[in-house]
Order: sequence, then structure tokens, then C-alpha cells
Amino acid sequence: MNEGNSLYQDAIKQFARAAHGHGQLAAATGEAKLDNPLCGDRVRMQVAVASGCVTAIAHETRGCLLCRAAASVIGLQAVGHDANGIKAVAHDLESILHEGGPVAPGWPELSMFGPARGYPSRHGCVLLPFRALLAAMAESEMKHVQG
Amino acid sequence: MNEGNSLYQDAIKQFARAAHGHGQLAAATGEAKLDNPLCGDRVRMQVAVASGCVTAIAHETRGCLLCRAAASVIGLQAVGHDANGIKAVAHDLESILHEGGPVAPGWPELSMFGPARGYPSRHGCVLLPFRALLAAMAESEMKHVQG
Amino acid sequence: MNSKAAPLRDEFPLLAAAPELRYLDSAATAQIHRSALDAVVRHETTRRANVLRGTYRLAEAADIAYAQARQTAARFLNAGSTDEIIFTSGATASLNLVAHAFGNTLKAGDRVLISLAEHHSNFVPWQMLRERTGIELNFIPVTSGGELDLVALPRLIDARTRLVAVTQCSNVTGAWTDVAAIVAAAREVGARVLLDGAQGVQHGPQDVQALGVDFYAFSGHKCFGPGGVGVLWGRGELLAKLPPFLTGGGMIASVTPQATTWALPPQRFEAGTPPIAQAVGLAAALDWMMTLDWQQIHARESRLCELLIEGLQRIPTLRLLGPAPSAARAPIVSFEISGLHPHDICQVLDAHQLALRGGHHCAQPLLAALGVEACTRASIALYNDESDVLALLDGLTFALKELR
Amino acid sequence: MNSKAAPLRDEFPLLAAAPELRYLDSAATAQIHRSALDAVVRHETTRRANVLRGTYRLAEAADIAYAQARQTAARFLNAGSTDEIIFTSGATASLNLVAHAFGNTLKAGDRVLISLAEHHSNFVPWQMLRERTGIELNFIPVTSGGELDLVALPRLIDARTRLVAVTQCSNVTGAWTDVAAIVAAAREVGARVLLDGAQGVQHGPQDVQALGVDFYAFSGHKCFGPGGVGVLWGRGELLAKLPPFLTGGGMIASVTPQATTWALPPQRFEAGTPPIAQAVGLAAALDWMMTLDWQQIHARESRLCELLIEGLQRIPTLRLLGPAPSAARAPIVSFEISGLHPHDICQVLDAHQLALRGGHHCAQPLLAALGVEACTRASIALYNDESDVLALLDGLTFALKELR
Ligand SMILES: Cc1ncc(COP(=O)(O)O)c(C=O)c1O
Ligand SMILES: Cc1ncc(COP(=O)(O)O)c(C=O)c1O
Repeated sequence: MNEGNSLYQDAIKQFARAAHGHGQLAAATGEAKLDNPLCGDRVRMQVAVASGCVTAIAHETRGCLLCRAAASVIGLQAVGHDANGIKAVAHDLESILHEGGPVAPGWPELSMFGPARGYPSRHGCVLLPFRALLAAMAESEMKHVQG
Repeated sequence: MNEGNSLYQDAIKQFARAAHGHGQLAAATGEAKLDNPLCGDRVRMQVAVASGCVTAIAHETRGCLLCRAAASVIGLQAVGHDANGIKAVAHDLESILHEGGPVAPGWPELSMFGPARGYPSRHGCVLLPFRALLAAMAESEMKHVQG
Repeated sequence: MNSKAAPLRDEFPLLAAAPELRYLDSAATAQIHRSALDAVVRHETTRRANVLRGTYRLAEAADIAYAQARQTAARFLNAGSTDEIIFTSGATASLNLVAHAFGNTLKAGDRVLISLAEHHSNFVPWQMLRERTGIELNFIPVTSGGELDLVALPRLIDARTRLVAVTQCSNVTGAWTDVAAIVAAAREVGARVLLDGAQGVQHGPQDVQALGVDFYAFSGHKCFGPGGVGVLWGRGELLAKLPPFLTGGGMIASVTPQATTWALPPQRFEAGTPPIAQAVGLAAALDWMMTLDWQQIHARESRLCELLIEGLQRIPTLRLLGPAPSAARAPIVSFEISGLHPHDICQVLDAHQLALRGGHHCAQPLLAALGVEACTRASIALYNDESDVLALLDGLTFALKELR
Repeated sequence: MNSKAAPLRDEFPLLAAAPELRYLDSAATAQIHRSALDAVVRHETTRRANVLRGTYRLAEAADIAYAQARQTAARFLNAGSTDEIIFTSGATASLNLVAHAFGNTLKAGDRVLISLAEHHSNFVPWQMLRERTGIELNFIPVTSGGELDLVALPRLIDARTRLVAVTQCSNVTGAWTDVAAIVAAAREVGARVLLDGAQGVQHGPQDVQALGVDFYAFSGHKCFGPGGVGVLWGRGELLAKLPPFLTGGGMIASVTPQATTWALPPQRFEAGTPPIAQAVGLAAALDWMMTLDWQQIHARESRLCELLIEGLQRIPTLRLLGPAPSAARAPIVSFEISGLHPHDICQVLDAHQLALRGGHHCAQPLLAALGVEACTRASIALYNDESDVLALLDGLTFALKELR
């Protein structure tokens, strides 16, 4: 039943299982822990940022397949991007979820979340790691400004 | 339109206008003030009780025709009755209002409230003076016991 | 002149089924519009599920319907954001929410300013707050016409005043409050403004941003929607800082025996299963209201109101309460007739198919200020027409004969 | 054996219109019975008016309907008096009412005893009370099966304990509380008992006098009635002594700027326009429930529950939460499957027309005690049948394949 409109495409399961970026960073410059209050899912995201760009990333994700797959995509792709780049990708992801919009050119894997469009209750699961990433980057930026 | 099932039979208007017992007692042994919270109507009932029986009664009634007519009936009839007698009459009145029950033999005027049976929101208006009377008699009894 | 026809009447199931009924008690409860009732039934028969937690399609559909209801309410009020709409069980619950969530942030000596024209639901919660916290409660007096006497405002408001909580429109006299003047005075001292919109919403969509207030409360049953539901709108930046009031499922971020953390607004203020079908029904009523020509409706309502006032003025021993006919007023007209009790008047009118309410209308301080114990009130809504007003005037002539 | 047939299903409009739907989420919201929906529509289209204040016939009819709804609720609970029934907006509102009206009579150092098995709605309000008043909050622990561990009771309850507030039945594990043991322990120290009946009412009429408790709270939407309405029952002599919680119209004796006095219960606790049509709809649902053969229904529900548990036990890596199958339990079965997230499980089940809920079910302290973050829950009601259970077991087999 892994037809095109199934939520649980093999890609999602493979990304979730691969858990790219799973772990901890020794030298994180920013960190964020976010909860999904509906299910208690949690993402802990750590980043190292230099000159505004992510140089290393690690996360510990307790969640459903969608949440884990999204975190894994981040683990694979986030290095090299600055906050604006990540915001743009998160925005593209939201438009995939809300309007079935086109896939972000740089992160083609996100197309696997297309079928989630029909399930608004799951959007939070997909977006949680991105929110955590942006929060971690903001924390890093804040420390940088203050330091 | 003063046919038999009209609420505002002439008897009610006449009793209300007559306001039997309106006024104050110089030598009250008990008194009660009761409000109808729905409209702010108020009955102040004073009694003089000797050997358990009402020997004098006076009331100040601010209310609708039904309330004033009921107070007026009390002003006319209450003297000579003890608490049990009044309770029996009040009970008869409730049964007239709730079930269209027979009229209290001693107080035939109460039959004029029969048409109020169809208007539960008005039952409180009719009963308020009786409740005030019973409260005044209870106060009198209380003082007697304590004194 | 088309003030005679009330084409909208047919759209209200109860009125359509009782053509003889002349319903003039919409200030207490407006009749439900068929779109609202249909929406409730459709929701309960096709989308019923608990919201905010389910991942199956039925629950998704309930979630979407509930979220859309929130969007509709936001549009009806021109709220800055959907997250500023809190669904409650009614205006009273909305007002109590502010009196606790915002009120409990006040300290002894802080001042809250209300008016003597308030409905008990925007009066007693502040007395309770006074008892709880030792705030000082001040009262804007009313003119002999029952309007807020704003001449007194400057000496009633100062830097200690933290909140001004007033009605948008009196449920007894129909007087509209000069909200702009209140807001200006409040802004000058840094006070917040809560507007009790219970009587406002029946007369058209609102613009909370243009009103310039900080909180706005109303009930569904007064604007052609279902009972059991209401709305509190609050400015986003204010809500973000407030603690919750009712607590329980749905409003938490996490719960442990030691401590609990809160969800963001609006969830923070919606403890437990909300009135889902009722919110959906309310949204249908608001959607319908937003399609109407309110200028035309106001013109009709004003004409009917003037016709009624003219007729009443011809009845000897009748005293009209409320502002001058020319003043800014909603079509609510209260009066007393010397020697006749409002309950008796309403009872006789009822025999003539006229539904009016008599009593203190949950506004005892206002009635005391006007020097009456109880009064009779006719409230006109968009489904009333000239024949209703004429029947009322006839009915009163009859009542005068019948009751004297 | 007639456990296959669910003759009642046809009486639920949503289920009747969706024959393929297998609704197993009744612990979150039960489907509405057609009598309840019909009663709401009938009320709104023939008797809609505000209650308690109008003297015209329409308002009288609304008053009578609302009073009858109170009588029905009193019969359903076997209350000592109709005046002990307070209509609220739901179980959460009922529980908050007790936490404020009764809770605020407590002083620092007084103790309130709840359990770790409580729904957030009977957990967070007591944490808030602890913050407000400095009471001490104690927790009855749970066994590994999620039942209240009453072995701990003697050391948790003493003369300082003023209230024991526990659920009648867990919304996660289905475990019924041993209410008699709680009541006996509470009586010994003079503590009051509040029972959260949210999950109890779905399984038949209750007898608060036989239960021996002091307060009982429930929601309409969990017992086949409308949303937006609930009930708090309280002992008359207790209610008479309590101050109000929410304040506003309808609950006062008189209001002046200086002071306000309260109406008698139940009005004292029903501020503002109540959920009238919803109370009438709830009464229709309760009336219908009182006509049913509950022994037979319980036998069916238990058979289905056992069938489900047996099937689940055959799934490797599945952990059943909750008491032993033989224990006193409502037909609510929660489980986790190692490596699979409840949201993913529910999503796949949904594709098979199975409506189940996954998450923390607003019972985080219980889940923490059981050592899980989230779980999947199947809750069975009187309209479910064997085919629903078998479809769920099939669906899980499929989910295991799909998700791994
Ligand atoms: C001005 C005003 N405020 C508040 C309320 C309370 O509304 P509700 O009873 O729907 O809570 C009312 C209605 O009675 C009202 O007229
Ligand atoms: C045990 C228990 N208590 C309280 C509640 C709260 O009920 P409501 O959300 O209807 O207010 C629920 C329902 O979610 C429950 O299961």
C-alpha cells in the first residue's frame, strides 16, 4: 500500500530509520528543546553556527515517523545554511503542507511530506524539528550578540 | 375579557386594590422581609402571635397584582390561625398552582389564583407573601423560645 | 418604505413556525438563524469528535471546523489574529475570565472603573475581584437618561486605574457607550479597556481594532447563534502575558505533579472539551450576519424604534427610560407605567402574542440610579417589523384597561 | 450469542450515515444519540427563550424544559434533590467550580488528596489551588496496572485532609476506582469526596447516594448528549454553605455597588445564560439511557473488551497498559507497541476506517507513572460490536507491516 498518496512512503520510513544527525554536539553554540503538547513528543536540537551558517548539527528526537523523518532531513541538509535559508525551507515546507505547494528546490526530500497535506493534525509533527532548529539558531545568535 | 381562565380576574384586582392588612404593627412579635430576586419585588410581613396563633398582622408589599392580592388575602384571613394552619393553607395554594388541586376550604378566595397554574413563572409571586408570613411566624416562635 | 416587511423572519425556524408570535425580547436571547441550527446538526451528524488531539479523519474534520469557526469569529470582530479568539461558554464566562486572568494580576490599591449601567455579569465579577485582591472599584455614574455620564470621567480615572470595563450598549436603555471617549481617557493613564459586547453583536459585525479596546466579550445566543458558546477577544500581546483561568485538558504544555506549564493562547484559556458544535453554529450565524446590509437594517431598526417611542409617548402615566430618541441608541426601549407592575403588563401582552420581558433585567444598579425597581422592555431585532410595534402599542392600551 | 449485533448503532445519526466507520474513541467523545439531537432542535425551534426571568409563554416553556432537564439529571444520578444539580459547560468547568467554591474555603496546611491517575482536568485545578491557598496536595500512587494503589491510602490521608478528589474510572486504563474504600477512608477523617464521573456516565445511570460521595462531575458529550454542557452534583447542605464561583446574571439575590447577595443553589452556581438547549438535549440522552438494560450492555461491553485484550496479547512487542483483564474495568484498552508511535498507528488505522486516539490522553502523570510517553487507546461503547474489534486487530496487523 505504498502508493503515491500514502502518508508512510518508504522514503519517510527510511529517513526516520536513518536518523541522520542523531546525537549530541560537543561544541554547540545554540540549543533548543521543543515539545508537542498533544502527544509529549520532543525534539532537542543543537547547532554550531559560524559566520551565520550552520557548521554542525545534532538532534535527539522522540516522536512519530513524520517528526523523526523531518529531523533526519535536517540532520542531512542543514549544514551550510544560514537562518534565512532555513526559514525559506521551513516556509516551503509549510506551503507543501498547507497548499500542496512546490518542493523546495534545494531539499527535494521534503516532497515525501506531500501526502501529509490531507492531515492537518500531523503538520505539527513535521514542523516541530524545523521550529526547534530555528529556535536553536536564534539562541546561538543571541549568545553571539551578547557575548 | 375577564372570562374564567383569565389570570386577571376582578377578584384579584379587587384584593390587590383593597390591600387588606397593609401597614405596620406597633407590637409585632415577628417580622420577615422577603425578595423575589427575579424582579426585586419585596414583602415585609409583621405578625403578633399569642399562644401560637396570629392575633394581628400587617404587611408592606411591593409587587405585581398577584403578589399584592395574595398578601391582601393573608391580611384578611390570617388572624386566628397557628403555624400549622398557615402551612396547610400554603400547601393547598401550592397544589392549586401546581396541580389545579381543590381550593382550601377555609380560604375560598384562593381559587382566584387557579388560572396562574399555567404560568409557573408567576407562582413565586403568589407564594412570596405566604413564605414571608411563615418566616415571620418562625421568627416570632424563635424569640418566644429564647425569651 | 419597506419598514413593514421583515423578509428575514422566514429564516428563523421558531418565528417561521409561529407566525402569530411577536417576539420583542431579543436583548435577552435572539432567535437562532436556520444556518446556525443547520450547522450544529451537520456538525453533530457528520464531524462529531473531540478536537485538538485526534489524528483520524473524523477528528481532523472536527478540528478544521473548529479552527474555521475561530477564523470566522476573528473576521466578524476584525481581530488582528485568529489566536486572539477564545471560545467560552458565553459572555458571562468571558467576563469572568478577564476578571480572573487579568484581574488577578492587579494588586490592592489598583483601580478598576466600571459603570452603573453594567449588566450584573460585568458588575459582580469586579466586586468579587475587589474582595479577592483589595482593588478599588469605581463607578461611572449615569445621566437621568441612563447614558454613561462621561463628565465625571476625569475625576474617576487616574494612573492607578488599570482597567475600564464597560458595556458597549445598555441592555435596558439601548444607550450606546461613547467608546472612543472611554478609550482615549484610558490610554492617557495607561489603563486597559474591556468592552462588554453582549448587546452590541446583535446589531452587526464589530471592529475591535477600530474600537481600540483590549478585550471584547459576547455570547452566541444574542447574535442568532446557539446557546452555550461565547467569545472573548483579547489583544495578542496581552493574552500572551496572562495566566490561565480555568484549567484542565487541552490548555497545558506539560503536567507533572510538581508543576504544570501552559499552552499558548488561545488554547491556554480553553480548558476541557470546548463547545465545538456550538462554536461551529455560532460561526454560521456570524457568516450569515456578514452577508447582510447593516446600513439598511439599522435604518429599519431605527424607524421601528422611533415609531415605538412615539406611540409610547402618547400613553399617559408611562415613563420612558433611556436616552433621548435622537441619541445613539440600539432598538431597546424600556418603560414603566405608574401603578402597573411589569410582570402583569408582560403577562397581559403575552395573551396578545407579544413576548416582552419585565423585571430588573440583571441591571439593578442602573435601575436604582434611574429610580425604578423594575421595568418593561421591548427589544427589536432584524426580524421585527412595523406590525410588531403596532401590536405592542395596541396591547399596552389593552393592558391599561385590563389591569386597572 | 448476540454480541455481534449492535442494534443501537442505528440510533446514532453519525454512525448510521457512515456504516463503514468503526468509532473506537468514545472515551474522548461519545457519538450523540438521535433523541438528544432531536431535543436540541425541537427546543431551538419551538421553545427558545432565556430562562428564569420571562413571563411570556415561550419563556415559560423554556423554563419548564430547563427545569425538567434538571429533574432528569437528578433522576439519572439519584440525587436527593433537584436543587443539587448544577448545569455547567462541562466536566472541566464542574471540577474547576469545586476547586474554587469549595477549594477557596481551605487554608494553608489543609490537604487535598488526588491520584496520579487523574485526567488533567482533575489535576491542574488542584495544583492551582495549591498555588492560591498554600494547601498541601497529596497523590495516591498507581499500581503497575494503573489502578489507584489504595495500600498507600492510610498514610496519605489524615485529619488535615479536607477533600479526596479522584476519578471514577481512568480514561486511559479503564480501571474503575474502588469508591467505597475511598469514601470509607475519607469519612473516617471527615474529608469530603469528589468523584470525577466523566468516564463513568457513559456506562450507565449513577447513584450518588449509594456511592456516598459529596460531589460528582460529568460532561454531556461523553454520555451521548450535546457538547457545551455538563453537570456538577453536590450535596445540598454543602452547596448551601459554598460561595459562588462564576458571577453575573441569574445567580444573585440583589446587587448594589456596595454589596451583592447570592441566590440559593443551584442558581447561585449558574452565572449567566446557561446552556439551555444543551441541557435539554442532555436530558433526552439521559432519559434514553435510563430505558436501557445496562446489565446486558455491560455484558456485551465486557465480552468485546475481553476479545480485544485477547487479540492484543497475541501481538508481539505490544504492551498492554492497565489492570488485569479480570479486574473491574470499563471497556477502555490502551497499549503501546515498541518502536511504533501512537500517532502513526492511529493514522494507519484511520485508513482502515478505525477511529482511535493516540497521545497522552490528558493524563501525563499517569503515563509517567506507567513509564510511557504516549499510547494508543481503543474505547468501546454500546454501539460497538465484534466486527469493530476484529477490524481493529486486523488493522494493527497491517499497521505493524506498514510502519516497520
Ligand atoms: C450587557 C450584557 N452583558 C452581559 C450579558 C450576559 O450574557 P450571558 O447571559 O449570555 O452570559 C448580557 C445578557 O444578558 C447583557 O445584556
Ligand atoms: C476522566 C476525565 N475527567 C475529566 C474529563 C474532562 O471532560 P471535558 O473535557 O468534557 O470537560 C475527561 C475527558 O476528557 C475525562 O476523561
